Amino acid sequence: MLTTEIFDLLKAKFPRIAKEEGTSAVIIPKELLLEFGRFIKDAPLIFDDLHCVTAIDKKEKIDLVYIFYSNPLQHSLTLKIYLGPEDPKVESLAAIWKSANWLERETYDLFGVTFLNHPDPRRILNPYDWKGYPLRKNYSAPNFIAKPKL
Amino acid sequence: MLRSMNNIITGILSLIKGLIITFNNNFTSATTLQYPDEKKAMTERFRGLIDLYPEKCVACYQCVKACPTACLAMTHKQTDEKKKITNTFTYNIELCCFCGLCQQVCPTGAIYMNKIYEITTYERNKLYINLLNPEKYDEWPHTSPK
Amino acid sequence: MAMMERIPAAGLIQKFPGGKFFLASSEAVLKWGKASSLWPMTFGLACCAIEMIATGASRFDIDRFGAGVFRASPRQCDVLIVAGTICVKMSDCVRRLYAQMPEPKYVMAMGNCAISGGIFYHDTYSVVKGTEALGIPVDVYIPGCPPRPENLLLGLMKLQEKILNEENANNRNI
Amino acid sequence: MADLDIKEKKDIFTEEFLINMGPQHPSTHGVLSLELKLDGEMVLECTPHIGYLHRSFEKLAENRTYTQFIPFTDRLDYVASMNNNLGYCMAVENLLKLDITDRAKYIRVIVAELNRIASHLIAIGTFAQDLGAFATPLFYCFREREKIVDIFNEICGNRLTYNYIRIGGVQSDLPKGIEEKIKNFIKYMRSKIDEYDWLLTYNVIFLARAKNIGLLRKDIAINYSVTGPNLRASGVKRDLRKDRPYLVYDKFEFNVPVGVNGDAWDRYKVRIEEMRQSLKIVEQALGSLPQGDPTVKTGRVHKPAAGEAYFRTENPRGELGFYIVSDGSAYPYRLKIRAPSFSNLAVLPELIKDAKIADIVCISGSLDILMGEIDR
Amino acid sequence: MFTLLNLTNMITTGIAVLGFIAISAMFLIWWERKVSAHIQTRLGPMRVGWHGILQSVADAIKLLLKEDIRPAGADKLVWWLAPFFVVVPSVMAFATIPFGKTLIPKDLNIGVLYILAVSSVCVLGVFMAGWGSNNKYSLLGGIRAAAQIISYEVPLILSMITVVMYANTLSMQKIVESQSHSWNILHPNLALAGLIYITSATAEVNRAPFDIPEAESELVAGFHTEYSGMKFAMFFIGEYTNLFIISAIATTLFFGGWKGPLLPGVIWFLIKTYSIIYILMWIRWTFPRLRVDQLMGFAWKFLTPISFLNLAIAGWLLL
Repeated sequence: MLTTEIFDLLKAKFPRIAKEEGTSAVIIPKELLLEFGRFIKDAPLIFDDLHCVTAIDKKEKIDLVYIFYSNPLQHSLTLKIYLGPEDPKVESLAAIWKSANWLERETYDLFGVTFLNHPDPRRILNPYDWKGYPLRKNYSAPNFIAKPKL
Repeated sequence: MLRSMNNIITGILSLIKGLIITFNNNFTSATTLQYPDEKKAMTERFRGLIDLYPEKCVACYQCVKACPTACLAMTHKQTDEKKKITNTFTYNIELCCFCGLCQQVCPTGAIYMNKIYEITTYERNKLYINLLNPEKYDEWPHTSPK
Repeated sequence: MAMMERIPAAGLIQKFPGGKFFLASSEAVLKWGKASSLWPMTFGLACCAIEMIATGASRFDIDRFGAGVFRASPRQCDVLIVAGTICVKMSDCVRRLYAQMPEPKYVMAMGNCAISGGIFYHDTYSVVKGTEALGIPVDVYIPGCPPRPENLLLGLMKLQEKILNEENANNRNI
Repeated sequence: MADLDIKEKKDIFTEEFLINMGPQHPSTHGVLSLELKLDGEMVLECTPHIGYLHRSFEKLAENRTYTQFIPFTDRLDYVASMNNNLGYCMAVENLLKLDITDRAKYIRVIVAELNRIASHLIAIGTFAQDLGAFATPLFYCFREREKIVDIFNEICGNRLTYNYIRIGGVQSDLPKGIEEKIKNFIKYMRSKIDEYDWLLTYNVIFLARAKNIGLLRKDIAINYSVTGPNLRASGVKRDLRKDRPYLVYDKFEFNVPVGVNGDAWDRYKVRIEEMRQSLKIVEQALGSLPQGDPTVKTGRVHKPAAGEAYFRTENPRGELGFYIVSDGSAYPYRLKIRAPSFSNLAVLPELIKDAKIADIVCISGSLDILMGEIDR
Repeated sequence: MFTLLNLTNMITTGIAVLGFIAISAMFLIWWERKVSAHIQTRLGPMRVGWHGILQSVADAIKLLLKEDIRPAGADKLVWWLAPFFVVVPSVMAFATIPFGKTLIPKDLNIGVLYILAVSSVCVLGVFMAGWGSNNKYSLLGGIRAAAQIISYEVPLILSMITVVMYANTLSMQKIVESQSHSWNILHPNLALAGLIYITSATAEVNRAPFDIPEAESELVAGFHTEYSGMKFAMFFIGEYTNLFIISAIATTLFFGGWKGPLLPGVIWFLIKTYSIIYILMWIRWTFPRLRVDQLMGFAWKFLTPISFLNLAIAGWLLL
């Protein structure tokens, strides 16, 4: 299915979603996430593969990005949720897609996005007692040596 | 019964096949390159240590800018007729990733990668190199043109 | 001779005719034994580990130097080849592995990451800047990213040379 | 029978114990740490701990120009550097909307497929090593890999970290006479793969160790977002080279080998078959290699317009995705690497049903994980 | 009577045996490295002596000089004794191995029984090492070793009994004498026994493909994970001495012992023994390792019934 077709289908079901400027991503409000996830997992869209979860720190907001892929229909979808920079919280998708478990842990580890009802809400890449969220733009570490700029 | 017998026989045959493979390899000549006695010639594009033709360098800083690890550092002095010559040019092997980006951006071909690959040392400070020094790599065996 | 002084009867042997010669030559034999049988640890951290295996494999064959017995247990190793980037999470582990090795033990820093953090020196928050930053003394530095297997073999030979010429290293004795 | 079991459990006091496998363990392929809960030889629970090689590539990328980051992609999945270069460069080219020449596309296919073979060779060798075939199959695999490394050494001048594929093409054209060497290698490699079949694939001990171990069902694999040979071994025919052909993969004829049961042996077998297919692709690509300039002239500094691109390529370990967000400057604003091994490892706790310690080693070996790209 | 002559005789025999063990173990270690190297199309030790012949000497010197670490939580006495329990029985087993017509330390009339009794003690040492180290990997290795060695003892003994039945004696020397006309291995009944013997003996000394107690890729180094220096060397020597002994017994029981034309008996004996060792090495460097339950299943479900069957057939034939 083409991206526009997917979007039209989703728009009919969830009127509050929008399309992001410049990209083909779909933006949804964060409270819709679980419902949205359950909808796209089943027919007619069958996004059976949550391919990637990540975040982008845009200073004034944090974009949470989900990339879905459908094996039988071979189409993909990029989903975005805008979160506030202070203590971002969102529902976990781990109950629907198992792959979300580790991907969300990673996002929590690096960006500090808290996933509610996550089965294993620990850090994953950094040591369990690590302080701060390294991929935030305002992060600073004690042993951080910046490359000299020319 | 017949099937299990068959299984046993194919099993034993597979083991014997494996033994034949290793036995054959036992008598093929070794592929070993006996390193300190035999050495392989490095290929034409081999990326060894960074080297410099000081006379060709125009101090354009392209290599320093291109370096992903900041292992090159350079200062220059301005001679009268708008010509720049390098004053210092240091190379820190410790940080180098041998990617060849500096070699590629150099407009005059002054900076290049030589064929030295046997670079082992007891002291770390030997890895901090003044590229303008003509005897900089004398400690390590090499065949590249000087 | 320092190594010999630890042997209980060394003083007595020295008094006999030819005793000194005997001690000196036996020390040479001991050093030769130490140098010719350096068993590395099966310990790969990152990219350099692949080159370490390649050094052990048929083409370069580190076993020719008697160093082909890769032991997985630190108790039975002589050389710790730090092959790769040491990260903060891993640093305690590397330190413990070094502590678990019995004396005399040697460390080879293979690759720029193990020497100084290398390519990951700048702009990273989770990389330790080299083996020495962990407090582990390094005997031989093998730069490269990753070093060619020949370079690792040369490093091994340099380490052997160092052991053979060892005078009295106070921290590394029998 | 049932009450006998209960009685035994009451009378004999047994205790589970925890064992830490790794980060330094001969068969965890680097610095993976597995926390195993054991009941004798039986594994009850398995918790992977990762991050021992977390080198913060994604933070680094924010301070490197687009070209400067290519050497770093080499160190991600360090046994398949060419494929990583390829994935990253294609993502950046997508962002730049840059077209490359035909010759460059063919050269990229050749080097990527050769590197796929090299990577699978290591996977097979270490898998056999994990099963206890001490060193011999591994060293055979490395012997063959050295030939590929020699070819790469001639093409780009390095053994492991190639930095050959660049934005807008490749570092430089193929050197003279390399085609002949690659053709010789293909011939040599074909006979060697048959040899592996004799030595390992149908060996009765090997079969006993790997068959029906670590069964990965199709639906679980998809749910965990497992990709690459591991997914195909479970019977899902998903290969980006076929499904969404990038470069010139649509011009070549090759099969996508698929497994039946999704056990460790199938995963191994899919890799063996993929090597054969890769040889086929390289042969075809060499046969129809167009002439011309392999590089497109681009500026030294790439400044893509603000926007984002997500591009996936088929890596030897699965689908490698680069998600690049640009703000219009010479540095990526955010770069996310979707590493295939990361998801492939996440499925490990699902595979350990009724496994013994020896099986854990077998399963983790058959998944062919690589810590460099999991921890990034 | 315990005369002085007897004593000197004992001492010289002891020294000869010990010297032979040391040299043989060192040679075997070097040889194994060479064999594995050539199978892997490489060269193996090359740089000390001719083709690295002195490699094992260097290894031995180095292991002697190594620091001996005792883990803090180790069971001190058990930890200390374990290596001796591995080495001493294998040395004792030499007592009844006939190297030649007269070249036998002591031709006991219960030779086979003696060897079986003595070599069973080894497992105790392995288990003690596993237990005493206070290391989980070692413990697993120890448990595996105990289970494995005891299981494989059954087919091993049954196959040896078949030979004893045919030869009608327990003395090693007389078993050799009974093969004056043809080797036991040429007899179909005993050939099967011989195969069973070699298989279970390989398992008995923990060699690949039955090396699960050490299982480098699973248990790091198995029961000797925590041992360093000289104690580790003792395990090493014990392993290779055991390898020599099982091959020597196989030679004696199935391949006609020291009997052979032209050359002196001892040469024939060594040639045969080292050929068997070579085959075991060849097998080791070819096959993957079995899993622990498959290993036990193989012993109890396959080897033991077959050897019982074989024994029954032998009894029926001899009747």
